[in-house]
Amino acid sequence: MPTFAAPDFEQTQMKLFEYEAKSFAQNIGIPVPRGSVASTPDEAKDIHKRLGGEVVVKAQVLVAGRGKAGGIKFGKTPDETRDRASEILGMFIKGEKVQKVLVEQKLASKRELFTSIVQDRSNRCQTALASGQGGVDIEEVAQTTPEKVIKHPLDPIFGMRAYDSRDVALRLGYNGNQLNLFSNLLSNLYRLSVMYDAELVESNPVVETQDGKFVTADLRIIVDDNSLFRQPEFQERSREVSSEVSPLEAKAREQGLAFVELEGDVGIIGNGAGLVMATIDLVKQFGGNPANFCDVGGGSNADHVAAALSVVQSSEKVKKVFINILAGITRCDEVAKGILEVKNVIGLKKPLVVRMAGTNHEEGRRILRSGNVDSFEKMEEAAKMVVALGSS
Amino acid sequence: MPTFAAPDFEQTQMKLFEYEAKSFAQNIGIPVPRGSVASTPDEAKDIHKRLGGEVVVKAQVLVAGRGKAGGIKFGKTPDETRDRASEILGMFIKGEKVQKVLVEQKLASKRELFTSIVQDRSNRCQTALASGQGGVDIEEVAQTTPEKVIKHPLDPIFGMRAYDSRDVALRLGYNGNQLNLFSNLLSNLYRLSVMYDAELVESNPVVETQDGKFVTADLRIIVDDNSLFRQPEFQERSREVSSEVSPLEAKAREQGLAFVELEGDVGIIGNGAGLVMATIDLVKQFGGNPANFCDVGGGSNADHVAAALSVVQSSEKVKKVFINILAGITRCDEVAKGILEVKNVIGLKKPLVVRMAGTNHEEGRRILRSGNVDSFEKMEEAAKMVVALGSS
Amino acid sequence: MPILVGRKTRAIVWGITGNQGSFHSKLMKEYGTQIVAGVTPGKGGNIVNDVSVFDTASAALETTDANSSIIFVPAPFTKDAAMEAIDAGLNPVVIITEGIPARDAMVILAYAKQHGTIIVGPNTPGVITPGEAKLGIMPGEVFKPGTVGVASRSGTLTYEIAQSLTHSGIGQSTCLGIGGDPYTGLNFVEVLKLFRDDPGTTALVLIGEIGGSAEEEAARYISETDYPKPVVAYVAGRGAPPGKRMGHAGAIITGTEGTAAAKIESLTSVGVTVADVPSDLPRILEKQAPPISH
Amino acid sequence: MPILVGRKTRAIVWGITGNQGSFHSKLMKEYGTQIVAGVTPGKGGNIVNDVSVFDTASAALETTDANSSIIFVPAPFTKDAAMEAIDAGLNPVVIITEGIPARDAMVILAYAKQHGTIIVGPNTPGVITPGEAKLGIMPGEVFKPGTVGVASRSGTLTYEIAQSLTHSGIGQSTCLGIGGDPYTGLNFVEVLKLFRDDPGTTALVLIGEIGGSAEEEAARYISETDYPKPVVAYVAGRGAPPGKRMGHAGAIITGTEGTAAAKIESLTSVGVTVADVPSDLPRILEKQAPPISH
Repeated sequence: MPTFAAPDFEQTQMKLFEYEAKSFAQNIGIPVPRGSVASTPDEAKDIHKRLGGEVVVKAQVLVAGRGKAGGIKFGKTPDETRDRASEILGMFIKGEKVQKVLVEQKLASKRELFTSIVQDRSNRCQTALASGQGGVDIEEVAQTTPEKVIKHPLDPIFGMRAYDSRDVALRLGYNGNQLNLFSNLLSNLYRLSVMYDAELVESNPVVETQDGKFVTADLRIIVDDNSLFRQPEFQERSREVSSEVSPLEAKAREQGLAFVELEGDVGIIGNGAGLVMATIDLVKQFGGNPANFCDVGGGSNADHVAAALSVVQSSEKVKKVFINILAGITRCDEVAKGILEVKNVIGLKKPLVVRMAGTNHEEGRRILRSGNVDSFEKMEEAAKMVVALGSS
Repeated sequence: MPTFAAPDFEQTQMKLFEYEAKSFAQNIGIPVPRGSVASTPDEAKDIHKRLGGEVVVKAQVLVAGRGKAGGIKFGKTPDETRDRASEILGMFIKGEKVQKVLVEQKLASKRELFTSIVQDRSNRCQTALASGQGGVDIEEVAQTTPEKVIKHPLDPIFGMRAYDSRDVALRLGYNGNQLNLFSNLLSNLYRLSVMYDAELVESNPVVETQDGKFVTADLRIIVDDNSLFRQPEFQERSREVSSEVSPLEAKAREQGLAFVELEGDVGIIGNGAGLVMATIDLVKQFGGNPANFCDVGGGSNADHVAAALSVVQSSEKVKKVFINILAGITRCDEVAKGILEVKNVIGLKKPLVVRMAGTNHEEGRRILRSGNVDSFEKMEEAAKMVVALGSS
Repeated sequence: MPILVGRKTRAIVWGITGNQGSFHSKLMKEYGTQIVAGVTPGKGGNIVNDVSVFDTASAALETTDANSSIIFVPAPFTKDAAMEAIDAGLNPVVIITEGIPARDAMVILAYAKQHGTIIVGPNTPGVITPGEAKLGIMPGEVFKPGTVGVASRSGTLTYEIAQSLTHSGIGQSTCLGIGGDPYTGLNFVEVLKLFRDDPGTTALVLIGEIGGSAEEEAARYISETDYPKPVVAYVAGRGAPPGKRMGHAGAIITGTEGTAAAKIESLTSVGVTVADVPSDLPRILEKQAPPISH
Repeated sequence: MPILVGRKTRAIVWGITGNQGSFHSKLMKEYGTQIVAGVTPGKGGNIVNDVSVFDTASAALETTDANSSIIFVPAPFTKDAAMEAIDAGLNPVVIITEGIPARDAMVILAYAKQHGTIIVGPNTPGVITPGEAKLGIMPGEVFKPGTVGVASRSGTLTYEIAQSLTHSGIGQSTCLGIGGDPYTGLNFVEVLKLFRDDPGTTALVLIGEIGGSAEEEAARYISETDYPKPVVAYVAGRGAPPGKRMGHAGAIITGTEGTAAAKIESLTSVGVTVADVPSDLPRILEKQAPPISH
């Protein structure tokens, strides 16, 4: 299928740091804890001095699960805060190095809530989620006690109406002024999702304070990559924010390839996401172990295929490469030229199995033969061959 | 019917000056002529110097028809512009004194268009209007050659889609880049109507320049009074902008009364707009000449009625007053108290005829009698009486 | 058999905790209307006039079997309330509130149309079926049960005319205000349709006023459908100047459009007798439709 | 008798003046599809592949009797194009474009539902009725007329499977991609309904993949309706890791949801045979539905 989106936006999950998300939230009147970002332990100490009281020091990373990984600590005094910040800054959480910490006032909470505005595939709309069991792993709550997670689908055309958010507040057990306070907060989280075209806006927990107010103690925003054309402030950074993307993935995506790294040693290249997935399945079926998913897309030309082959064979763990092309709009002669281009310019670094069928496959095969590259017509045969390669 | 809107917003047409409307337009990228506002002839001259070329000097008033009244003149040199500004500043246009002029570059136009986003009662939506016969009295065009005015109703929920504005551009005869330029302009005028809750956004003319661009040479915006609660920047000024409102009207509206001044000498007060209109009709029917429309509203109390009577009898042209009350939620005893309050505190300055029926009318009549004020039960009888009063 | 409201009406009152809402819900109950719930956000759990207040319509519908609604909330909140009532499947939705932004009204009306919901108002005195129920703010005592349907763009003038009918012994099937705003739900044509299909209505009174074209559209409909029941009318505002809003937001002559003369001419031309003064209506009605129940 | 497209299809192509639109409108015409107009704002009056280009759908409909549409415009403009096509009464609306913001897709789908319009896609190869017409970008030569309906979430894999059917002598009634995005119009259940009512379809192939629950919903529908025609399936992505988008925006396992294993299990449990490898499908199909036309 054709790709109209700029390729460098594809597949990158555009997550915002907590402190960024909170600054957007604060701009539209969502209550957030007082606090500031520090890049050094001394900055953290100064922030504590300004804030007074006790503080929480939180690693600013884009991966989830920092709490369990030791990325959230408390400081009773500015000196303690400096020490905690010093422990957290520079640590690695799921492979991501902590560059900044958020130092915030510690909230005295009466109750911790989970609230989220998610995209909901089955209802084809956004859905508001909320639970009185916040502050913990909500997936677990949803699994074990699904009745404790409130789901409220939102009309795609009208969005969240005031009575939608009131309904959620009510089902959480609030009434009176608290009902209005919570529903305002939820409506504002929805507004954030609209303003930033967010795939996800999630606050876990929203803290209900001792005096009955609500504060978003944590906040995550993930922007829909497909909306970056109308979110100019995030376009610049879409490349930076890629800590969960491996270097090889980053390299491949720069070339406009849909690429996912896997565990095995068989490099897989194909045209069309479904076909590449089926190719991976087939290789596994026959006992092989794919090293990646690499889709050159429909209508690919020689350059695309050359780029894919170069990236895939550059990986050390790849021991052999399987190219599976069913040409429709794509033409086999173009694909063959791309393969020979790599062979002639940088050389084929790994054993290669090619399957080629469809438009101009005879011409394509002839070109490959001219470069001494064999090819198959049926993908099952080719898959068996690539698995067998080198394992004799 | 009950009035929930703050009374001081009621009935005031919240018009913006041309220069204000253009500054809002410019903020969202609508092309407007280069220019500036002057309060003195010398300022006008300075603006001309900065602009160069020839300029147009336009009276900034809120009433329509300034062109015919001599409120638009041209200046070829800065000195000429100073003279023209001096002629316009201080002149009266339909009773409104000109305090400022807008000095703008004169545009070389290939064609003048009329464009407008209006509220459309029969379709219950906003409608885009456009015509190639701009720059003139569009009402006349609509009367004589209605086929020259394009009408495009807009979906109340989705508003103006890009293809709506393109459709209008196409029907005006544009294609290619001009189609896109004009439809962008129209979409932006619609956006203004949304941003400012406008009852009317009208540019007459939009000038098609020699090089095929479009510039809004004139721009009118009227804000929907009922939206002022969410248009904070206009709330402050809603009182000032009342040049089309007579001093008596302004005074009455400050009291929360729906009030319109008429030509005659019979002051009319009633509860409910329909009843007051019917009362006016009845008085005319019997040969009288009403001096005003004054609706104290449903559920009125003594103070309301007292305020109405005070305002109405304060007018010099009022020779007699007719109060017509059909009490439902309103109570006749309250109305009677209000009348006597005026009698006792400031006195009844003009002969008064009261008609009173409905809730507590017996008690009301008793109270009036106690203050030597007679009253009728049927409004026809009362109307005949007020017409007869003093004409014998 | 009435239209829109009657013995089976079970209404939710939006804004029941406010001044207007609490005052009129009491009067509606006294008149015999089943008011089954109130909705005010943040006031759930309260009781007003023996009616339970809920925070949302969904909550109200969990314990009541409401089918209709009436809205008294301030103008800034009316769009939300009306959409909630529509979503909750309540029909009709009577909107008393005046001063709603025109764009909000347009959205409410479009949304109601999508859902097949009848909106009465905004800026209406409401609907009354004498002797059965009222969803509105009209004084019950000026009406009496009968077979004349009354539809009006006005409030007090409707009471005036209803009272003169009542005094002449002419009872009413259902009386309603279509609303004094420029953008209203139910219009005269739709009311004519409802009354046509109501066997309990034998004749109609339309009370029009300047502005818009509701009366002209009614005339066209009467002519095109060869309307089977006698219709008489009164139009207020013959003495109104152009360009001035006469109290109602919708009562304004724009240019030469919306004059009383044009409306009277339209109605007369299709056989509707238009009264010169409101008190003529009972007499005209008796002449036009002799078998009116007394 | 096909579904969605066929000899009577008369389509408007949005974005016909672009690379994709002009290339594929040529191929669609060559395949026999009636392409009656193109729409590109600002390009009205041009001719592309002997097809007249208009600025708006209204203009196109003034001179053509189009009934269907296919959209190739870039993602930022797709919502506007799709709503215009829906408003113009064109049905189906096939959206080839990939990379549409999720919120735009949701609005398009809700708007289409209000209007009773079928959306195919977005991010679909389109629809082909072999031997009659195609609204899409698939290579016509891998398909042949017959009685097996094919619905897929994929592009190239569909061509692969269609080709293997064709090579085995099994022709197709209609083949379509429901789209690789998380938010698509026509889903498997709706396709099953369309094929059920199509006398020209005797058996079905569903080509699923990881992510979402379209296959599970199809299984439930097959079971609940005791689906009257044989259905066989293939599900891609058994070797896909959780949490990674596999090319298609919709092909992602979220937590433990949307795995190939779960989908295969759902389908198998309701009697749908799921092939281990795509090339098994023709054999399974012949076993399941012997009287398939060759």
